[in-house]
Amino acid sequence: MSDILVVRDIEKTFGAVVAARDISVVVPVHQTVGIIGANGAGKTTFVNMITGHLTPSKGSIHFENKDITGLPSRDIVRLGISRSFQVAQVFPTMTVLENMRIASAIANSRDSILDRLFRPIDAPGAVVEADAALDLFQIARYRHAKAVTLPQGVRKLLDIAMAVAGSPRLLLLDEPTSGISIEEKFGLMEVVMSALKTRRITVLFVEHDMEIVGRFADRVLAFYDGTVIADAPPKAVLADPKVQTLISGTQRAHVGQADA
Amino acid sequence: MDIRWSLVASVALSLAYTGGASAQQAPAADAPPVKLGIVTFLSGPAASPFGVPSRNGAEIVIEALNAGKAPAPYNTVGFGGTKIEAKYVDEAGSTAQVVTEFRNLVQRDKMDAVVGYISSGSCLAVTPVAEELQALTVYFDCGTPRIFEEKARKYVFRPPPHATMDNTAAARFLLAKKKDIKLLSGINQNYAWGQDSWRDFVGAMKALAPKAAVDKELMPKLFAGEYGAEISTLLTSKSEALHTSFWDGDLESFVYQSQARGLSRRMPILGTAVESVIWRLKDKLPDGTIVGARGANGPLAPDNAYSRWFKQIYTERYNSPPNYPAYQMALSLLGLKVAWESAQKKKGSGKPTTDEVVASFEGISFDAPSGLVRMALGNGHQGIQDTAYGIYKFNKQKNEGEVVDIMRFPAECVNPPAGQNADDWIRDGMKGAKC
Amino acid sequence: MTMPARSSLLGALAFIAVAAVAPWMPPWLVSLATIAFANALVVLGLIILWRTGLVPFGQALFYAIGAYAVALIGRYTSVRDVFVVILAGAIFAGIAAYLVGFLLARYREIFFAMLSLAMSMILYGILVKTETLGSTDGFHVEAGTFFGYRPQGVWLNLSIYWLVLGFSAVMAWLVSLYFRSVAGSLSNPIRDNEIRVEFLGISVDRLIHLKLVVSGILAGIGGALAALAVQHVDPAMAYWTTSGGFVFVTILAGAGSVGAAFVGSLVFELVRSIAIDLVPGEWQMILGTVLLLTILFLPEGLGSLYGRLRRRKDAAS
Amino acid sequence: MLTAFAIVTDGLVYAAYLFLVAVGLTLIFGVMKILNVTHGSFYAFGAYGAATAAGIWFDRGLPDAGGFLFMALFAMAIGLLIGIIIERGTLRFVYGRDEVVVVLVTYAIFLILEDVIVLIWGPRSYAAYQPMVAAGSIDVGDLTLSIYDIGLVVLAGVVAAAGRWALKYTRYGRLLTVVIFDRETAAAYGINVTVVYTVTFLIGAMLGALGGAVMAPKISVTLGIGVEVIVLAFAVVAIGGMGSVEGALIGALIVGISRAAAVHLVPQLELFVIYAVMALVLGFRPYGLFSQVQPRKI
Repeated sequence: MSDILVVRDIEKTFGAVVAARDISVVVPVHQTVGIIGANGAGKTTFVNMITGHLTPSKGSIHFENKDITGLPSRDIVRLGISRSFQVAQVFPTMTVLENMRIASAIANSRDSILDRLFRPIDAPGAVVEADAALDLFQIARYRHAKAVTLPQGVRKLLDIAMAVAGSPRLLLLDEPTSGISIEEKFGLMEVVMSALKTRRITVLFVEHDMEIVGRFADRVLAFYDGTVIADAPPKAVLADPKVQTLISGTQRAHVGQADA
Repeated sequence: MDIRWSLVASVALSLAYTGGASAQQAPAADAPPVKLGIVTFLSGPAASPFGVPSRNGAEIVIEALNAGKAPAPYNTVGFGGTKIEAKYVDEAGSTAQVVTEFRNLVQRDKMDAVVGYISSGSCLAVTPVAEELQALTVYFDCGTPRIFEEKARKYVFRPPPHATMDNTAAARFLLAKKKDIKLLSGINQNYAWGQDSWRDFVGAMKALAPKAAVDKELMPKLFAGEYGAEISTLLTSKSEALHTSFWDGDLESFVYQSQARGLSRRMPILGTAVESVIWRLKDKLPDGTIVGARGANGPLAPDNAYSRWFKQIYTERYNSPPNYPAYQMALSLLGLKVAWESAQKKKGSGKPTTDEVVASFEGISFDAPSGLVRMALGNGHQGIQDTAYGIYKFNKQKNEGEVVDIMRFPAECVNPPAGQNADDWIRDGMKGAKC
Repeated sequence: MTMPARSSLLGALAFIAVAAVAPWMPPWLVSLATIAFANALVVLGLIILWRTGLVPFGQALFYAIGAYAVALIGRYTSVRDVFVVILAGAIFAGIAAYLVGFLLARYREIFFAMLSLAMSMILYGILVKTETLGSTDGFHVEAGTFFGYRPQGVWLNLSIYWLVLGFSAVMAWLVSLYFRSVAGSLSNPIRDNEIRVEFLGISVDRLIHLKLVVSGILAGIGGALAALAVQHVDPAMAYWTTSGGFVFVTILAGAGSVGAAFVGSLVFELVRSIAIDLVPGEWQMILGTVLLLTILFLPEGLGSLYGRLRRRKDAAS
Repeated sequence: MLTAFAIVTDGLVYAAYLFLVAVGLTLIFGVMKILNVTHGSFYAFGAYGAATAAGIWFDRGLPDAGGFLFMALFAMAIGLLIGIIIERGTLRFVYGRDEVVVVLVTYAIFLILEDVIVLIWGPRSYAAYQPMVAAGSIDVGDLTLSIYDIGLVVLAGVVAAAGRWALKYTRYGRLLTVVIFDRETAAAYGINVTVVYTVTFLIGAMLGALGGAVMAPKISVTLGIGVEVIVLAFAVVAIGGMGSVEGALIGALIVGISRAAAVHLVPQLELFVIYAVMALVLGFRPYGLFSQVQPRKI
């Protein structure tokens, strides 16, 4: 088993504001890592740095032993790291199928202008792949609906399906269940996680719901004030009093009960 | 695919359209009229100073000709007894549009002749098309000498003189008034007409007064409107005269702004196209301004039966005296009439063909409100005339500007001899000028 | 038969029909259609950008470069073959588009429009200052030859017309292929969501750069053909109102289909010509009204009419 | 020395003209995100209106001082009138469409209005020089300056200051600032965005007409003056940053001084100055000097 992602001492500052600091994380392949933390704790900044949306002010990021620090997102995507977004990033005026076909076609093209000029969008390989992906994420019945009309959960699934189109080895999910009703959350995560398991993808996901983290993560990173304050299996992290005080907010409730 | 609709649409539209047009233009009398297409600026900035006066000139002259009421020898009805029917078209738009509309006039509307074009660009673009379509085309205003210098033409004529004489005569007039002039400046619009005018003028000055130096050479963009910086520059200059080929809007704006800052007290304006604004500027145009009218037009016109007639009928109808584009339009129509009638006479009876009119147009001479025209250049296709310059003086009693101190220059003094390129002629010192 | 194949066949038939009737069309209509179809090639380029959400107010830059390339070759060399000079026009326009693309591709929306306008106005300024090329008067374009054959009289206009049609057909076919390629399909996605496109592994700027070059080449060919048809070039070809005219036709045509560019351009020329004929002093008002009504009541342009018609027919059958 | 002084004064006068022409455009863009081509028509209608007013006033031999005020008010009234017609009659139907489509709507209206001018005033040109002549001039060394020009500079300064003050300290100004900053939030806070749009458009229309009115005495009011102004105002606004009043002021100063310097030092370059400055500024600051564009959050 080798390490797919090695992050060393990265830091991100915006002027005087420190958004992330002293973060070092090593992720082995096929692990599923949950990321927790309050709003503004640096979770999304962390994801943004790994996917090239932000360049770290300090430190390095290696993916499969390749230094990817500061590369533009599109190159990082081409190397095999993909991501989904807190607010689903799809093409709203296009149908679900069209969205998926674009993603598959790009994944099937080589990174050259000429190749993309001469490769038809409806090449058979990409079409078959797109249909398969819609089936895998169980959104095939929405195939002819415009993305703008989709329910939130379906839009999230489409977003993730598109992120997976390029067969990434590492996938970062930024709050996959945000904006989804509590009843639907588990169903959605089941679909996503089983799909990713069949593709054997290493996953990092940002999540607020501790139950979901406990259920799906092999390991949890807890963020507070721009840095990682706990890194262990879910049970251990959730039981950590520091985490309980600063993040999950359960500690005070327990204390209150104890006093009563 | 939508292409097939283009076919349907274009055929339907064109059929409906030509059908409608031909019904409209069904002959009213027995003899079909002579159809003239008149092209001039009816919209845009050039409409007010040039386009509308020339259209007015065309209307009034055609009306007089159709009534047989012009002074002899122009007192036959229309062209050789046949009435004239005119169609007016806007010259504004891209060159492609101008050429398309020219083709429409010739091929769709079957005009007997096209009279028009103010912009030199239009004339240059229309010329090869006129030759290709073998369509008789008469230019009335555009100034560039290039038309007949680039190539010999058969179907294209320009009875009014080209712009070379405007600036050679301007130089001669300036030197007649200020023999020892040492320093002069120029302000001209940054486009072909302004650049050509300035080059011709400087060339002529070099030939005639090698000691006179050029100080400021200003080239603001066309329709700039605001000339504060230019006026400041000129205020710091010791120039004794300011050459300009500005016209209408830009000229008026420049005059207002330079008046307000006392530029005219330092140096007089020598304007090759000042005549077009004197009726409006009145006392705002400083006394002492040297007035050009692109020929002996307007107040510079010689006193003859034709100029009196034209000024009278125009003023009666439009409540203002005609300016030079109107004169040039009148001149061009009269020239065409002379050529048409002489062709008709040669033929004996019936309507002369285009080739017959062309043959009798070449090299003729005729009288116009601005004096005698001789089709002497460009193998008889380009007219020359005597020209004149004068000095502006505002008459308070009449509340009207007048031009005094008029000096006339014979055609051969200010135009290149036949067969010689105008630019070269000026550069080589205007050899052979007969003054 | 598949949809694209059916459209291609219909398109080819339409082009052949429009070409075949030429000798029986009134000559003025042939000239008008020549200009209209030459301009339609520029509009085709605009449609490519339009689908990406970009509207250039300076496409006249490439149009003028194509035209001046043809004119200058005619003036300073002895090369007259129409195919060679048009190719030269396309190449020069393409190079220009490639160069300004480094700057322009970073801009979107109004800023893209304004900067492209500035670029074309700089070329306009340079051409106006070039007195040896006649400044604003422009100069004559030498007539072209077809593999050594020099058409005369009526055949001159007809050959230019067929030449324009030939180029139109080829370009329309190539552009419709382009729209079905991966690069071409990314127009709508870029307009919808650039971030997603970037995170699919594509450089949006580079893709827009490519689209600029493609549209620049089309504008260059359009300009080259227009120069051969009008036989005259002048700096006004680079002026912003020329660009405005192309945008106008694009709105009229709609970005929905390749064929619409040709219909729209032809309708525009006809409307303009008829307006000038009927109200010589106020024809701009008619054009403005047509544009306004199109935007208000036919937001997808003339091309959408055909689509509506076909849907109705499909529903009926 | 004299040249340097002349460059500064000429630059200021030209900048004042540019600012007065551009301020209405930038305001409308800032609030409504509309690049308003009809701004050229406002300018033209303002100039024609002022010339008409000058005719009415001075033909009766009324005093010069009131004449200018009458011209300005008359022009702004015309601006208000066509502003209402355009906004209520067409623009409000296209709010929410693509920015570029709205630009084309204004372009169409501009084409129509160009011919409306011909229908109302005919193709002849008009003059309204009286206020400039009445203002007189002063001599500074060899240079004679027009007092009317100095008045223009003062007026531009007053408009800039008033604009700043109004945006900062009046209720409506603060409303505008909110709308400029974030349309959706403004709507969420119960601001009636439609009314804000209408009022803004009318203010912009009146400012455009005022620009035409104050230039009318200096120029010949003739067909096509609107076309020239559009591109000029666009360039100024693009340089300064679309939607920013300060930006329009700085943009006008940069263009004004550059052009004056070009005329005095290298007159051959005058034709390019504006576009060269624009390309240069945009090359380094893609959204202008005072832009309010923020990167999108993900």
